[in-house]
Amino acid sequence: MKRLWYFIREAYTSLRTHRTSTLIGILTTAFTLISFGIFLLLYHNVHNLLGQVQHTIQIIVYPKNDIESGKLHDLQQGLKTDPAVDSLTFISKQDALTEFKEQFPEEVYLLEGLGESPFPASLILTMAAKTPTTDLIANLVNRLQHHPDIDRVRYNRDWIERLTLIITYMEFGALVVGSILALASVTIIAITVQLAFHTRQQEIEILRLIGATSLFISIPYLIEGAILGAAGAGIALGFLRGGFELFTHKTQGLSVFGGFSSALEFFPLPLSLILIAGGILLGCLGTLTTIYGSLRFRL
Amino acid sequence: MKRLWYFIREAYTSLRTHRTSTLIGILTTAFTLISFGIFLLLYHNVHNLLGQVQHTIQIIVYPKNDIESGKLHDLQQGLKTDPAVDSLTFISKQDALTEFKEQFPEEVYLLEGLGESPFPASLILTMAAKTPTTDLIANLVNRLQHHPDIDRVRYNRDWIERLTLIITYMEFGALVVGSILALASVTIIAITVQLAFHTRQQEIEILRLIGATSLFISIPYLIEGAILGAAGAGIALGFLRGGFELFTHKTQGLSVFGGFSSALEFFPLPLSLILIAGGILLGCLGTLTTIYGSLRFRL
Amino acid sequence: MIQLFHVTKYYDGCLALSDISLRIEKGECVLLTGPSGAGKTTLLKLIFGAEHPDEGQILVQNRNIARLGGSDVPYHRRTMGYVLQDFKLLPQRTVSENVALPLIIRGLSSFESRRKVLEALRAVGMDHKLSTIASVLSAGEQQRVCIARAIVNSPIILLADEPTGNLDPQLTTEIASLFKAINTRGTTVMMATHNRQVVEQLNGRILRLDCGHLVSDQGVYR
Amino acid sequence: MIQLFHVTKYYDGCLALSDISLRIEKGECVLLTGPSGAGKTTLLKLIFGAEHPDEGQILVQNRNIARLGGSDVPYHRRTMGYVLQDFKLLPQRTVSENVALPLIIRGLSSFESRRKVLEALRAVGMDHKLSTIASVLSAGEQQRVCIARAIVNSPIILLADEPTGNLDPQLTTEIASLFKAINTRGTTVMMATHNRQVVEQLNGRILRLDCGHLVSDQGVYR
Ligand SMILES: Nc1ncnc2c1ncn2[C@@H]1O[C@H](COP(=O)(O)OP(=O)(O)OP(=O)(O)O)[C@@H](O)[C@H]1O
Ligand SMILES: Nc1ncnc2c1ncn2[C@@H]1O[C@H](COP(=O)(O)OP(=O)(O)OP(=O)(O)O)[C@@H](O)[C@H]1O
Ligand SMILES: [Mg+2]
Ligand SMILES: [Mg+2]
Repeated sequence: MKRLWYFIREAYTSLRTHRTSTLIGILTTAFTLISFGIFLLLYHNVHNLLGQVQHTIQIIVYPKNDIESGKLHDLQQGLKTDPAVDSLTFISKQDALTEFKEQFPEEVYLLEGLGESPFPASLILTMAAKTPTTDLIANLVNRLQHHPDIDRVRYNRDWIERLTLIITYMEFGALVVGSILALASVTIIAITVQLAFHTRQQEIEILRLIGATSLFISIPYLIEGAILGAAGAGIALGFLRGGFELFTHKTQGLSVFGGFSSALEFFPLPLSLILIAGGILLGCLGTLTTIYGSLRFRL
Repeated sequence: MKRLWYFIREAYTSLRTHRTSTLIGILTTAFTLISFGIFLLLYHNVHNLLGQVQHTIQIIVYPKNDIESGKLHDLQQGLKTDPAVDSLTFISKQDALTEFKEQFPEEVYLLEGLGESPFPASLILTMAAKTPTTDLIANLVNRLQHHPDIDRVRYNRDWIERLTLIITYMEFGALVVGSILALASVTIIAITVQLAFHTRQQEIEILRLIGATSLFISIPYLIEGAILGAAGAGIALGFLRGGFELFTHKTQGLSVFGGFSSALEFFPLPLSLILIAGGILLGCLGTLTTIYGSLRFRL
Repeated sequence: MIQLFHVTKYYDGCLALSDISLRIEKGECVLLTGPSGAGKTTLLKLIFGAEHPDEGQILVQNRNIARLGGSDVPYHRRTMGYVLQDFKLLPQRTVSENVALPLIIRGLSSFESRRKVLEALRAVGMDHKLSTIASVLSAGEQQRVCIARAIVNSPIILLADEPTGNLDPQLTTEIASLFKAINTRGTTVMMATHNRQVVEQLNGRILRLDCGHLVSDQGVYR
Repeated sequence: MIQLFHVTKYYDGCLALSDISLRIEKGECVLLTGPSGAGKTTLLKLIFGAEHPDEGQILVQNRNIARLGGSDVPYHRRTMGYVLQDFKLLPQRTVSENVALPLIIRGLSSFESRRKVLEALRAVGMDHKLSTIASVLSAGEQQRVCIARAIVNSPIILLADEPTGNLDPQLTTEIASLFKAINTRGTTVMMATHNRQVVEQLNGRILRLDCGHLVSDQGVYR
């Protein structure tokens, strides 16, 4: 009991007497976690956004011109139940004509001599948001092209391929930048704690001298590191949240980002908690590496 | 002379004996400058890119259907000398027909009954890269719309307005994020130097005791701060450059980023030098704030 | 109690102690003398386990100090009190916190430890500055707090390095009698001192070091 | 040379020196004695300009220390040598670098300073450890380096706080004669000491402090 009390008071005293190092510890943790968090937030949202964009990929299927309405119905049913397909719109020959008239009102006179609509009927498929790989899309397209009732399949191969490449590169970049930032965070926090420790070398030596075990010496510093890490992570989260709210608020009414702005989302709660836990872990880790670096046997 | 030698040796000794604080100083400077640099690099290139995108804005001008070829020539000449206009392409009625046939080969039969091309002739203008404001474009469009020889002007008002908004927001965001990062850099470096100083409080007190003036005490620390800052900035620049080269190299052969990847550019030399000078300034500033914080009168 | 066999210690190739053999019995009072730089502090540090001998063996309470594992050292030290030549108090803690530290490390109850701390501080005449921060004390006061910290634990062996260097003659006499009393209660005392008054008053076995060599060993075996 | 008028000093409301008036002439040798915590170090610090009096005035070489601007303090200190009770050497520098510091601060030429450093170190018997790092020295050795640093500058006033606390009797005699010699050459010496041998040998004016009060002032005015 007396020891526990000692540990807590010790950590508190240390935080108070070494205000500068406490501050730098918290700020560094906060700063690195903010950098990391901004990056994570960007990744999280761009990932979401790309999902949404992918959702807008359309595949246009032209059924055979002379298809029976029963077969057309079967085809539609078959496509609707396909897991890769999100929605299906049927555009009849007449719909196509109406659409053309709306789009090119000045060229309508061209069609005046014709009886029936010259445009083919079509089915427009949109992809499910959960369909991130082009493999799946290519697969679907392939299947459709060999379907006996389908005449032609049109889709923007270029656009889909670019999107996939962008996703692949984004994920690769995320991995690289993410690990660099994480590494930098750990390094800087470790060095900060070490520097803070450096100023207390004398205290540690004195404790050793009196016969304190390494564990006894370390515990207050561990508590301190955990507090530093938690505070840093808390500040980082608060900062990120504030910045995020400001950003979405500022951009909400604008059409600049299309409908995307309102679709932006902050980390869900579990991820926030993981961030705080990460801060605590960083603090403890920094302390531990330092302790075992400097608790070599010395008077 | 003896003093100068003393100052330099002192700075060197201090850097060597306080390896940990030297390391943290350099790393923190480097880290903050890297964050700042990545941001600056992004800004620099997005700014460039938007300029290029703007270059692709097209205004389509339809001259009156019955225009004389002399007046058409005058119109073309007038547009060519307009400072807002970069290039001008004339598409005759025949060209328009050919283009339609290429784009919609399956609908060609629609046009078979017609003698002359039903499409109007047009002039396609691209904007000069140096024309960033929509005001200028709107102005130009307005002038064109009231031109006696012009029938209609078509341009993507939406696209242009969005672009301008994006640019405005980008510049505002740049200012905010940039100043936050710069502030964070200065704070963290100042605190780092202060912490490093903290560990040398005793040395400073001893020097005071022997009768050293504040200036005498400060000079080695200033040299040290400058070296730290320069080293940090150097590392940051190296890191940025390496990352940049890697990025452009990786993305060069790909069509993902269109032609933009090859258009990406690193900071020009003067900006790099400014970055290093900034690092030195940061180091000195950190030292100065610290020195005048801790050189209060004490034994 | 303490045995040294042919102990030699170098610092960076420079000889600090040369071939010291020694046997100190339980309850003895040993006075280490010798000129500045003779190796007195080094000898005390070796016994305390704060330095390792380069050659030879050291047995303290039948434990071989040279072979002590890193995790056993703290327990070895807890049986001893050590008054350092340069004090080494925690500068930001109060006098009573400093003196209580060896007790907290041993996990003593708060009540018992408070009584012991007060007793130790009273013995060195520092009970009027219980809650003063250690760093603002005068040199003599710090030295006395250091002595209090060394004796608060009722150690089996008490090592003291020049414990009266900053004390006035009257306090020196008092501290010397304190060490005498502690010794009489059965604690083995080993003190490095330059002070003739202390040497005479303690009247123990006198070891004289010079340049790392044990040049004389005289006095009483009781 | 040094004049104190009704000087009083409190530390956090606690009295350290009370109403001290004093006049010390050029070339005098003053010995400060008194029990631990009497205020000897405080008095020396006041004269050195390291602490400010709460009441009263202090004149040193006709300068009012209490009114000295922050930027004049260094120049005031350069005329004095101060042997601190807790040494305060730069731990990572060698012995000769430490002793040379006051000369570097004054901007002396390398050649001249080397000669002076050697001379000062020889006077305290430390010329054989010129390039040893200060932190590894024994306590007595550090104390002697501190004395060398204080005298290297040929100061007008030499303040010394317990300069023989960690020295053996023989070295104490030598250091006392050194101070005597420096005093004979015209330097005003003011030394706080507990050592009777030193007091007798120096044979100067004896000031006795107790609990911040000047209780006696006896001895020779030469
Ligand atoms: N860590 C060290 N590294 C190098 N040399 C050292 C170290 N510690 C002590 N020495 C040297 O060893 C010698 C003996 O030192 P020690 O401290 O044992 O002397 P001492 O007898 O205690 O002297 P004093 O009476 O001055 O305290 C001295 O010359 C000293 O300079
Ligand atoms: N910075 C300080 N803050 C508070 N109290 C102090 C401070 N410095 C000294 N004191 C107190 O003032 C009193 C006089 O201290 P001083 O160091 O002058 O004593 P001294 O005569 O030198 O004693 P010693 O012989 O032990 O060195 C002591 O009781 C001490 O605790
Ligand atoms: Mg010693
Ligand atoms: Mg004193």
